[in-house]
Amino acid sequence: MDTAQGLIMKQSKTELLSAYRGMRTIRIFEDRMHVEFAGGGVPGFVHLYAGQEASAVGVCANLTDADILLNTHRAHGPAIARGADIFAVAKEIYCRGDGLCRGRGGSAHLHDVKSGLWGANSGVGSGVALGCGAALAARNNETGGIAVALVGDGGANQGVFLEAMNLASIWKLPVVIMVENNGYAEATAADYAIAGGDIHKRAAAFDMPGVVVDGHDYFAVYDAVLEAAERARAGHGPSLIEAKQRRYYGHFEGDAQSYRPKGEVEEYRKNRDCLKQFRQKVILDDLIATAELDAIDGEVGELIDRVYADAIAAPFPSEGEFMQYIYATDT
Amino acid sequence: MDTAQGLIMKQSKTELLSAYRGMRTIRIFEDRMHVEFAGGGVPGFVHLYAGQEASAVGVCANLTDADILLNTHRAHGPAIARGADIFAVAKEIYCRGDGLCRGRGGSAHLHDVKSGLWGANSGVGSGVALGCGAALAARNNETGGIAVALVGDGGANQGVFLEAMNLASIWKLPVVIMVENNGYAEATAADYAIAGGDIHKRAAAFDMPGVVVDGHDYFAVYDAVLEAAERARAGHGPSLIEAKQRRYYGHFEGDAQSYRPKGEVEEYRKNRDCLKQFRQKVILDDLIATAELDAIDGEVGELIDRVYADAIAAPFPSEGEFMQYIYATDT
Amino acid sequence: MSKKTYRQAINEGLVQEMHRDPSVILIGEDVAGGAGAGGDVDAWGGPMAVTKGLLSEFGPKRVLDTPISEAAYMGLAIGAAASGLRPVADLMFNDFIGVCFDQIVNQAAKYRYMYGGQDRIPLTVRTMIGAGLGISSQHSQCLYPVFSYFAGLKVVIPSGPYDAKGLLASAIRDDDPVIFCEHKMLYEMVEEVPDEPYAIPFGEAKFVREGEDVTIVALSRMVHIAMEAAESLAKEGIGCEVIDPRTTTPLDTESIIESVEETGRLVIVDEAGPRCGMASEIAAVVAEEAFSALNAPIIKVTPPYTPIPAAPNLEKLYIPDAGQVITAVHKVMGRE
Amino acid sequence: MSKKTYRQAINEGLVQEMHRDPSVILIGEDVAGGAGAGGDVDAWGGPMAVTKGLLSEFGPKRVLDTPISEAAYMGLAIGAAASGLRPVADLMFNDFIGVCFDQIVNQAAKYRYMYGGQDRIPLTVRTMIGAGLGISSQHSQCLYPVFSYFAGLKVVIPSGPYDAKGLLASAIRDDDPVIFCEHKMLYEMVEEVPDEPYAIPFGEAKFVREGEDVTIVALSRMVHIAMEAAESLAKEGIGCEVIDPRTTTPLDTESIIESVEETGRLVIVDEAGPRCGMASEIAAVVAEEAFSALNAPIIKVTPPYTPIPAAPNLEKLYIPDAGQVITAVHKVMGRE
Ligand SMILES: Cc1ncc(C[n+]2csc(CCOP(=O)(O)OP(=O)(O)O)c2C)c(N)n1
Ligand SMILES: Cc1ncc(C[n+]2csc(CCOP(=O)(O)OP(=O)(O)O)c2C)c(N)n1
Ligand SMILES: [Mg+2]
Ligand SMILES: [Mg+2]
Repeated sequence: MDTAQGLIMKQSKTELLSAYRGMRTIRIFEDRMHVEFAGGGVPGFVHLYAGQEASAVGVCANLTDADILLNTHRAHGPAIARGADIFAVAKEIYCRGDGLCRGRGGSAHLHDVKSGLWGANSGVGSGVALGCGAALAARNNETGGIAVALVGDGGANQGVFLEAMNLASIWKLPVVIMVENNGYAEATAADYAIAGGDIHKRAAAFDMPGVVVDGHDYFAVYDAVLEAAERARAGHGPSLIEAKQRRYYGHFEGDAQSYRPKGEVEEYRKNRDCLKQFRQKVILDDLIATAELDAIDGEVGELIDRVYADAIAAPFPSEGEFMQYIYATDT
Repeated sequence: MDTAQGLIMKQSKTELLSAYRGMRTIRIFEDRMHVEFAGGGVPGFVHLYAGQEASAVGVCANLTDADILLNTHRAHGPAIARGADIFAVAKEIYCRGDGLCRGRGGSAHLHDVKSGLWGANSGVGSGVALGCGAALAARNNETGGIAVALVGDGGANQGVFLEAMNLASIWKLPVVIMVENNGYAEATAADYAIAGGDIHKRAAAFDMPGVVVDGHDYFAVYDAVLEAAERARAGHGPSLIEAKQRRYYGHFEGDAQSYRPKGEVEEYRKNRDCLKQFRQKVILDDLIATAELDAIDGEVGELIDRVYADAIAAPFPSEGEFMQYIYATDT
Repeated sequence: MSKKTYRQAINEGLVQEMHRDPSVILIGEDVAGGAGAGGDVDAWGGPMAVTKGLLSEFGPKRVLDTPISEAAYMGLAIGAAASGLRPVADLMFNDFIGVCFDQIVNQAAKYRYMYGGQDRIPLTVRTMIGAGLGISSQHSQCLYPVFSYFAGLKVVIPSGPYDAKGLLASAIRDDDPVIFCEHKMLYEMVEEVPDEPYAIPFGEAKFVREGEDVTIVALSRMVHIAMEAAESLAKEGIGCEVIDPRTTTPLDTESIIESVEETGRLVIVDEAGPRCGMASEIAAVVAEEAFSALNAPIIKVTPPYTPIPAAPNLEKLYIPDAGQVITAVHKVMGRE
Repeated sequence: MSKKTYRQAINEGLVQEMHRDPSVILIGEDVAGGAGAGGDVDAWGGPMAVTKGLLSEFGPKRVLDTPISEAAYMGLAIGAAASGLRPVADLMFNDFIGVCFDQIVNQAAKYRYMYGGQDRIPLTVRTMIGAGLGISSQHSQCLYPVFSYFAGLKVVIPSGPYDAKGLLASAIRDDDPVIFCEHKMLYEMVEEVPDEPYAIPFGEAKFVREGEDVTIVALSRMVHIAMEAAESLAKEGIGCEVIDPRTTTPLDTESIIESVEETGRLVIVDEAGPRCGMASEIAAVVAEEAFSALNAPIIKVTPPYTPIPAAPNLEKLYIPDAGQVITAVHKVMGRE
């Protein structure tokens, strides 16, 4: 089934084009953010998702409006993949008044209830616990929704993550745990910090299925999430997916990355890149023409120009709003 | 090797008698505490260890003076097994001035540095983390010591326990994790709270050996701990042992235990009791005579009478001492 | 109206709120008791039997026993609250906040603000506070000052059955995270409590006793200690106004200031710690906002700055008593 | 003596203490950086490069990078401290205390007391505090009031390079658990710092500036805001005495009281929260112990009671500034 024909039998051409557009949008958005950050004007810590696009996009292709995606601090990619308004995403990163979170959260805390995007949390690892809550509520209220919790290889070493795996399992909660193992937690290698090196093996300890996939391969991610999501929707409980991937930039902007082996990023960019892999796969039988994909690239490029122009021009939150939104009565 | 002869080849007769004495001491101490508690005068919450004696005694038979045992809130048994002064143990439970912790800790916090007994902690699950510290220090200082951390089936669901398993594994710390699965955390069954039901399976997730043994069988516990301790001493890292066992009394004194299946305790007392099992095994070839064991029983009975008389008569801490021992300068 | 214990009042409050609103769920360790054990279910209702009977009444979809995984189930409760359920999560002893502090102070408290007002987190955390059972330093603290440090939480400290039931209803109906602190030495206290549901608003202190000479602000169980002192002082002709703030966030500073403006003297009695505690907070508010009314130093009656000892005689020394309150009042009255 | 940044002073302090005592070890996330990664080791020295170079100098037995498991490695550090090592554990941002609160406040703080004085816990926790980087509410808090609530801990808040080095030496040599709070906006601050090791004792406030009219107690970074205000007020003829307590536990109440007894007026400037914070604590101490010396209300200059916003303009509003201090001083001087 590794032909474009085969792929289109699983996902429609529209879906595939939308997945490609999603990944390209994130890539151009993040590449541009890298440049803008260096130029100054972006507040706070900024963690870029470039390189990892297939992961969030492969997840989100399986989600419905009733589902919840739990974001991490590396938040831009998943937010865009989940369909949050990209103008509001950019404005939040710039801490503008009409950003996604009205400028109170910033880059690491993109959260958009109306798109089913929760988090992000800058304390790593909590997503699974919060996701369990969304899953329990969905089950109690019979919404049919599931939760997918993203967590990094680093976050997977937090106690709450491990506790939540157990809880999700004994209650058979409709939740999918998606570990984005990008090889590093800050400057520390996953291979060093994860006993035995394999996160997916932890699934067995908590009596749930665990698989590992190439996180740069949209189709591999899609398939793994499809299976896990179906399991969750069918009431059979949680699953864990470990998607191996690499980020193209530093832990956060400003990271000199001297801890990375020489040529690592270049190698990934050259031989594993999610956009390249995707293009290679879908154009095999000319079912999707190169020109169609190129056209998307062009459209996305223009969109991102507008997004940044808009965000940079947008005003900061008004000072009168300062104490708003602490309590439910502060509207 | 299941003859007394065989057993004595592994442990000397003196060692076996001492193990028996240890278990009997705990049993009589706890049975008496049960009675005394009902009569009033024992402060605080009291969690009895009766039934589980083979577990702590089997562990401690493998420990040297350089080792550290991490105790739990079900603290009396392990404290006695580790060789803490039983008079001071009783006095601490009664919160007397010359109790093990000068009356500040009480039943759930028995701790005796000079016997290599740490804890207990009334927040469950921390022992492994603290034990990792003892293990690291032992390794850095080349003392040859190891740490054995006791934890309950309930405590094994704490995040810190799971984090510490990972940490112990990646650093190959000389620590043994001894999960005393007595079937319940308070009134909740381990089978309900532990995904998949098996705690020893969590070992594989953290890349360490994990075994399960009958916690009422002194010899089974002894052998499992021996192997794990040797591994730790040899620098090969941590191991996990799940010892299945049952407590004979409630979670704490006052627990009506209506959640337990009818006849459960009677069944364990009758067919699985550690003292009975031990006696059956060692008297096979008459290498240890019944009379010798009976004599120990008698001696222990007398000792416990004295221990309680002494503890009950002892004075509470003096009020002048109230603010002592907060900081290292308060001596 | 009938006589009920604090325990019964809380149980009844829970039952009534769960009937009133099907989105209220209960979650925690042994809130029912007996899960998977093979004997009776609904065997415990928590170690103090406060939630006994709720599983039988509302079923396992709404009353959930958890593993000993506070961080996970508090996180779950927050997520459920963000989804529109109204979880009442049981923390058993407030000292265990240690293992789920992040969930409460970094997640629940900041969720609405950090995300720009998109969410409501109608979470109630029930938890036991206080010394008196001889269970040492990790089970006897009063941590409401620590909870109160964090904007975004609301904090409730009922001093008796009537307040407990009415404040619990408000907590459950409130759209913000509320930490509901039950003093473990009050469970047997009896008071007239209405049978029907009622809600006591947050941020309204209760004038427990009128008096002209000294204002005594007392919190949680200390209200009763203050009353004991006040009765005794009345015999000497000293009139004490005893105020119970009932919630520490929001804090009814107006009532306190109003009273101090009448009396000119303030004694604060609190079982929480002396450093960065509620007693200091209330003193600071008055020293800033009612300074000109003050005729005497503000005296705090709190435990000393120490962990809590297990030994009953030392624990008794630890907990403020009426004698200490009387001494403090004498001092502010200039009768040393 | 030479000019050093706060960052350099702390780094130098660590190096010298590690040379001085082989039992000192360093432990935390990326305290070196690069573990297992295949590129440079000692690549980070923490996100702010404060511990850079220590792995190279002291080797992997003494400088340990950890997984993101704060509860486990804090517990480990406590165990190591109880065994006679002197761990310096890195908490990165003090907000992360959320995930290891139990270890710090229930274990480390109570270890010695609860076990009747058997142990010493010579643990130092280094951690970053404060707003100013636009990193929102989970990375910008000042939680030393919360640490200070718990007896058994010591809490240090150096406001400049000189104090940082000297207080760090004391922290590491101290036999009790110490929380060493580094303000992230001070790392670039430069001051003359002795090259040789020296220790500044805990519990001794620093009189940063003499003055007769008003006492200003300022904490951590706020010392500089207070000084800015004091310079400006001096031009109006108002003399401010600026006091930096340097440690919140132990707290040098004597120096503060002594000063207030001279000036009769007190303003407290703190970046920590307004409710149950250090400003309230200091106000309460003075309202009880130096009441008769006071000529004016005690005014607290703190952020409002809110989580910390990311937006730089709102964050700026959040952090107290010299203008607010000047207003407060005018107020206590009766010049409104
Ligand atoms: C509880 C907690 N500890 C430490 C940090 C600091 N921190 C922020 S991101 C990060 C690394 C996270 O690694 P990982 O989960 O693998 O995500 P990645 O950054 O690789 O996407 C760390 C340690 C944090 N945010 N929260
Ligand atoms: C962190 C924490 N949560 C909850 C409790 C309350 N508690 C005390 S003992 C106990 C049950 C512990 O079960 P287990 O670890 O199996 O030990 P056992 O009592 O069976 O020996 C619980 C829930 C606690 N002490 N600490
Ligand atoms: Mg990572
Ligand atoms: Mg158990």
